[in-house]
Amino acid sequence: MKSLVIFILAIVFIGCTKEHQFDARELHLISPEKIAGLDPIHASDRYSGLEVGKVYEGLFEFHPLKRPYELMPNLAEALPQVAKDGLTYTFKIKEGVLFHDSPAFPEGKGRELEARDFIYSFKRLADPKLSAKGWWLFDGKVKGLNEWREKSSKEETTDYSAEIEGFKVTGKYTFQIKLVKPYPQFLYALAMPYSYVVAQEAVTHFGPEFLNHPVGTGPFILPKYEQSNKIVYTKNPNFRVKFYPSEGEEGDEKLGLLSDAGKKIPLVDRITVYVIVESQPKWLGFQKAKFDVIELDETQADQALTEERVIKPEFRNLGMRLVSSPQIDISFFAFNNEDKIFKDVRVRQAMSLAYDRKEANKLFQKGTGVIAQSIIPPGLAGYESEFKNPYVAFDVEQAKKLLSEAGYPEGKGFPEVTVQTRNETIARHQIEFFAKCMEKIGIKVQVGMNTWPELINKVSKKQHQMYTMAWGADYPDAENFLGLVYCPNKAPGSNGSNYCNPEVDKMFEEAVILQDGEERTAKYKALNEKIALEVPWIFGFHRTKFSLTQAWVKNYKFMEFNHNQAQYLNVDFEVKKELRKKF
Amino acid sequence: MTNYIIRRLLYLIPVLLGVSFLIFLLFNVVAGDPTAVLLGKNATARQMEELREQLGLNKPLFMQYLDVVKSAFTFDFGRSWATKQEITYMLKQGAYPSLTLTIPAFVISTVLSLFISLFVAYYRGKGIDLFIRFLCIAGMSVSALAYILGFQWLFAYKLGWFEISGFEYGFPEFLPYIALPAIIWIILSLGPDVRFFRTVILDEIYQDYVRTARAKGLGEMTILLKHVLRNAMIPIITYTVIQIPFLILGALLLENFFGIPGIGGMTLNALNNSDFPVIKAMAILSSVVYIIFSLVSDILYTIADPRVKLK
Amino acid sequence: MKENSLWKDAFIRLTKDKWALASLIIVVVYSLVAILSACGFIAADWAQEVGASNLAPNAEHIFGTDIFGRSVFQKVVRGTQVAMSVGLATSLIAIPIGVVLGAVGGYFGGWVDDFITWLYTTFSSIPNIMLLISITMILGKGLFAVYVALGATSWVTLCRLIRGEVMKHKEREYVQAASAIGGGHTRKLFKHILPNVTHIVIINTSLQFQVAIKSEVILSYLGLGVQGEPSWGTMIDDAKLELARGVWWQLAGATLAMFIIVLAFNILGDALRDSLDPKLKGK
Amino acid sequence: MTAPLLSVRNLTVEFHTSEGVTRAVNNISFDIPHGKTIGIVGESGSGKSVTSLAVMGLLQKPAAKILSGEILFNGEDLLTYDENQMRKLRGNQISMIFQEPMTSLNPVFKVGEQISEALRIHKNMNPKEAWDKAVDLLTQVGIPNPAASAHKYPHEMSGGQKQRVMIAMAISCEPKLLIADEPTTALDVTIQKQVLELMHDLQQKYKMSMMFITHDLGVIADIADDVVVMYRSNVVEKNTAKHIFQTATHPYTKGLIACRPNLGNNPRRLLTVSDFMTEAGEEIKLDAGKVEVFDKESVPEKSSEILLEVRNLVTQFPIKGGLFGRTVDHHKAVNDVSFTLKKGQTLGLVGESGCGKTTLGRSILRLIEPAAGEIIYKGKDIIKAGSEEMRQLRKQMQIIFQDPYSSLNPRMTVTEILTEPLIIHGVGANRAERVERAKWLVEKVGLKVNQMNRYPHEFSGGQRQRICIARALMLNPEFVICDESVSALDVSVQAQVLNLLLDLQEEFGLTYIFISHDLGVVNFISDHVGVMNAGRIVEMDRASEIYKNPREEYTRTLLSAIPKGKAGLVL
Repeated sequence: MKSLVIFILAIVFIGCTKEHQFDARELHLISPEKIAGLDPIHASDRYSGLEVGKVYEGLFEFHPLKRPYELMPNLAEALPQVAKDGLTYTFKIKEGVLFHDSPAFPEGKGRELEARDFIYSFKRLADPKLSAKGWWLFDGKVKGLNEWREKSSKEETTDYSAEIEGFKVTGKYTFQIKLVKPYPQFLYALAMPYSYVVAQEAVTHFGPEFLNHPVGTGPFILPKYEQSNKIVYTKNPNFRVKFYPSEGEEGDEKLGLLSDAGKKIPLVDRITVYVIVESQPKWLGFQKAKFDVIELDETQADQALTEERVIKPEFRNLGMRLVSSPQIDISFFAFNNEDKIFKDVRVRQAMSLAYDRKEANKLFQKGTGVIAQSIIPPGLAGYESEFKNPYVAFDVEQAKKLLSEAGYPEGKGFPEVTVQTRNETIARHQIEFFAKCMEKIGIKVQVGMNTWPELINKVSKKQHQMYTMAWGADYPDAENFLGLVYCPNKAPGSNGSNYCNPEVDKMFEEAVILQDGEERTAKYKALNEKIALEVPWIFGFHRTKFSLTQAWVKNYKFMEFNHNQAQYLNVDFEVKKELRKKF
Repeated sequence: MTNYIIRRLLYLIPVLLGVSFLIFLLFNVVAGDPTAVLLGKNATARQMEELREQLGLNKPLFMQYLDVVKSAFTFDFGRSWATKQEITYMLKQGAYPSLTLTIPAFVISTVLSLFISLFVAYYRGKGIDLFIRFLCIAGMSVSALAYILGFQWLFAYKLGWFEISGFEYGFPEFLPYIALPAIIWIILSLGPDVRFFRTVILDEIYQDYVRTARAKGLGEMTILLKHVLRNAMIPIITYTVIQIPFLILGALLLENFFGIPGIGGMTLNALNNSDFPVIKAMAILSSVVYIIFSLVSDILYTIADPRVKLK
Repeated sequence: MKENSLWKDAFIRLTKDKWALASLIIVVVYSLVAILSACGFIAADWAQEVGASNLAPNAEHIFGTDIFGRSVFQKVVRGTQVAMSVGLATSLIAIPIGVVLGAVGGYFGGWVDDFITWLYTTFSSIPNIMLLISITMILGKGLFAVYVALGATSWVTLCRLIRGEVMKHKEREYVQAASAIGGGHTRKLFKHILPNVTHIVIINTSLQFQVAIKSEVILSYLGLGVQGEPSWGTMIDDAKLELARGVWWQLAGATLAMFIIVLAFNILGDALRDSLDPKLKGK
Repeated sequence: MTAPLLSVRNLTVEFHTSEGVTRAVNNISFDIPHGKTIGIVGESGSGKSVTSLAVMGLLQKPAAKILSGEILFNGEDLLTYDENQMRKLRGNQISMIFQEPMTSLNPVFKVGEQISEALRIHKNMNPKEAWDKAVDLLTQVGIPNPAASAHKYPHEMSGGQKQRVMIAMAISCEPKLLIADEPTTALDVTIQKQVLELMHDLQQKYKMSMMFITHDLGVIADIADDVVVMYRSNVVEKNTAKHIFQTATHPYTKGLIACRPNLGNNPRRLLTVSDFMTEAGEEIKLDAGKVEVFDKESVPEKSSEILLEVRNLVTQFPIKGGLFGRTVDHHKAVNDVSFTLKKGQTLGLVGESGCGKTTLGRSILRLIEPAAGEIIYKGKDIIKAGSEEMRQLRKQMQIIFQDPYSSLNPRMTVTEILTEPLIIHGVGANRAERVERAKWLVEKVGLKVNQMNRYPHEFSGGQRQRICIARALMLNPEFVICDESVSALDVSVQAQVLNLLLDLQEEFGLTYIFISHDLGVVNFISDHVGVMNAGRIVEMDRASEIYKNPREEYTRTLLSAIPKGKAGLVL
């Protein structure tokens, strides 16, 4: 009997935590989603983009500090000269940039980056054999590219040497791209992870395993990606010379975001990214200082913030800092506009009026969300802060009136509606709340839980009545949002609500071909107001992103589009040593 | 003996065919088309067609079934749709963390259950017997999810006795990570194990040879540990060996919540992302291992029980 | 002396063990609660907002409220209906399949037995969780899919037990006596053997019941659970987010409710085996 | 006379179980002198086994309570011993062997290990010494090539050999007292003889005293010096063997001796205990008329019509082997058997276990399909009969099994059991009629009508066998096979059932095949007897012929093995 007790004590004893050995320049970050491998052309969500952004680089990147976001050259020398017809772009890339060392290169030494590498990377994005998730970026945009893709899909292996009219290498460090029709957002496309540059030798050498052996030009190197829950990046010894920016948004100086101005980046030697999907281990781990930065989800925000949405004293005393910034996104309940029950706009307007956004904001986002009046989020040209959408107010009587006008007094005769969503607890709560609201006007709503793939499947095959989702901007241009109600983008395209309105389409086509400027912004505003009244979706919120950083983390600013953020972060060694004792 | 082993291995074939047909039915025929899933939200119909072609989903159903059967016998499961990695490679990767959790937990829980059931059998009918059995049953009456949430919050976070999540490779390093999930596994498996072992031991205690042993002047404890245990080991071995195949599957929930990059977490991830090749691979792997281990358990049975001759 | 059958004998022995009696009462109470809530007499207005969201347990609401201010106690009571219906439906699906296949396999032997053994070996070699999930994925979400999935995975153990028991009883003399008086296969199997193996069904069902209830929680965690109705599984799943927020009462309420009924079924299962299984008499 | 080795003084033992309190042993006393064998005889439930367990201190503690009495062993009261003291005694000074050799040895330990175990505990020998002593003991008990046998496992030995191992184990520490609880009951009569002789020799050699417990008077007469007769937890009589067998005083003892069929005489009906003693225990004066002896030959054969003829019947069981378990060989349980059976006659089939007599009985009724040969019943070969035709034949041919506990469906009432045959064959217009016939037959077999709604587990062994008989007669068959139908019953109950069978035969003109291993019973009930060995009938003749001048060697060994008691005892 005695031996039994000692036995159990032994387990408890060896189990307790070992002291964390820490060295100065190391960062511990969290990725809330599983990472499916590091291949630029497949980096379709923000978090795989962040990982790719540590190892690869693109022609351009968004300035880490300046808001509103503006492009700045990264591997490119400068912004490209654009020909008068807006179709031909000429690029010049920086010289002396080296790929990471890798067995793919002769004697394992990383060779110098050349213009032809970019052409190869873009072709790879278009290669039908790879069915890249980012193909929509170039689809129908570059002259001769679609024809090349068509031809290659018939052949056994894709022929990368074939000439494409749209891509012309004009020198070792210069190349030209010719578009089919003007596409002002094209430069943004060249800042997205999809179009980061890869080396042909690496792709051929590693073959199908390429996604686990990233070989880029980025600030950090990762020789082998293990499918495990921990990814360890080390500093790239022969990274090109790049400095921390010396100017930023007004107020950055005060926040200490410019203290490392002019220093050579990357500022840390090692970054360990922990892949943790469940909310509780993430949050508890952060409070034990296992991680340096955490993006708060709804429940964690509720725990960390006071009613006035300021950081709670118990966390402030540990030196933690709250970083909050509006996201350029929109959450919504989308109708399937091809479903006959939603054909009548009054039904859509009634349901939008019956949704109590203020209460939802309080319950689910602790009041931190900005109620979305229409489709364009704040921070983008075309957003008007004064515009008020009459159908976004909370007016149950008006809703009932509209519903009975549409032929369903008190909701009688209105079929039961199932709202599809991803099987996350918080999503289920949001729909249950939505159902409670709709019940007030007599419409019965059910929750439809799906795995993420099932949800995508149902949306792209129009097998749903409604679904709820949020859309984050791919690039800082309202076109990215307006395209969601543009008829040709109908499912399986990005217009999941299959909303078709010839007028809206005409206004959209006129606006998108214009370069950014007064005229285009005016067209965006008109289109935004038109869409507001049409209520293709029940607009939800533009959400605010809250993150907590440990005291010793420097230069952390929420960067919506910039996936190369890691190189700008730094660690204050003294503060870390002294504060460690507190945990 | 070899005749028996050959016959049992031949028996593997129809079962494998059965398993692959069941999997094929569940995944290929009924579960529908994954292309939209893989291409993300901006897919075009054209793209989906190309992918379907590439994944061989346009092949006639019978051909697809043959692929499943081929992978069942050759263990070549191809690549995962989500991570594009070789599945066999992923299994090898996941095996280490999974087994570092499941094997010690399994061994400790079996040994502990044996101790407890012997103790309980010795004091059968008395208060202590009822009390301990009650504790074991109570232990298994709480849902695994409740244990995980409660224990992680209390022991790992509040009291800080264990690591909250994550995993380190290497012997002493991984202990603080797997200790808490292992304890939860043990608590959950004590109930059924103790119940089964106690019944088996009690069956033996009332046999005639125990009366003979008493007549020979042996003490109650020696009878229990020598005569009864030796006989009780026969059903205990078969019961324990049959559970081994499920260790390989790992503990889905435990690994997911405690951040252990094992096969369990991988399977759960595959199930959540409809990553059919991985799910199929797991189903086939566990059924093959199940059959092999049932053969192992039969052979152990004959070694343990001299009365049984392998015909 | 009033005649009492083996069933009455067993029942008397069962009720002598006060633990078994307590468990039996708990099971009856839970079933009553489930039936009452199914007919809407109690906890019909569980969706009613009764207070502020996430209220800690207080005098008025002994289990506090959830995120929408609904009484957790009402949800727990309503959840009983889901739990008991899951357990019952699973048994109603598993028992007929398990008993018929087991009996036919055990009684006739030969290639029939080989086929049935092959069938249940195939089913038992695939891990339960995968069968559960793929079946629910196919049948769509909701209670019906949960019933079928759990039913389809729990008939295997019963079939194996019944097959073994029928094989034993087939050799017994009262069965040979039945054939001696001209009884056919159906009479021997259904009139003679099956009544003598039903105790296996009862014992196994009470143990499978609690497995079904616990599986419902895992299914809810994977988003495959019941929709639109409160179930202990969804409540424990909610706790995933709430515990960090210090909201522990929904987890505690659902876990406590489930703990009592699962414990009751376990104790009842053991007691039934001791009183029904002739072999263990007088221990 | 020196003090007795063991003396039991007014011992009383009670059992407290959930079903209530039962008094197993009621104030009994007896002595066991040194070197003597005391036979304790009594039927099941008489308390003889409980007494032996009390002496060994092996009574299940919580349930069993020793209310009073002393057990003096060498002058010391064992009841005052604590567990440790008793443990030193058990297996060392007092050792015990049990009835079921099949299950009394631990199946997973070698025989040699089990024997040496007691030696290593009590004589603290080292393993090597203990093993050698074990081999030596095996030679003493007559096990062939003992050195190799010591390495065998129990299942590799026959019942008789296992009992010898038990004896070797018991005498390993040269105990002063050996308690044997029904050691030879489960053995065949020939092996029983050898084991009894072995125990007798060992007793002389080690000058042990022995407490021999059995229900078989023959065995007692063979081995016991003094006899203690127990009836319903009391000692009704104790005296020397000679006195008990010749001038028994207590009616129960007289009844016990009388009701045992033996080869000497051929009573028309067996006397039963109830002829000597009423339920309450007073003596009844025996009226001479009951003891009616008649010579079977003189009774004219009822009819010359041949009811059943069996011609070269063969029944075999496949022996599996090879890679795919193909049948490699056949074991011929019934090997070319032929005989005829006249209507109203009783053919006895006798033989040791494994000689194929049960298989023969079952093959005749096609409960087991024979491989070859013919069974002509009333002129028609039933092997070729179709299933429907066979079903009709089942009405006329019935069987009564051996184990009363497993031949009745525990979950059916007596009424249901009895009316089932009528339902199957559609006899009787409605339920009431069928129940009426059942009632009539229940009375016929001596049971009370008000017990008909009870379940089998509420009846004694004898009552259950009567239910089986009633069931067999529901379809008023012409031909009934009794397969060891009385072997599982106590001697007194056995006599009643045998008398019942004879009465029913006379009343309904039944034809019997009576299968048993007990020669006395077979001789009493059968007109003709067939002696079987290894699937063949080695000898078949009129019952008296078989016993007076057996022609076959095998029959002679069988007859000589029947325990008749020491010289001079008339049995």
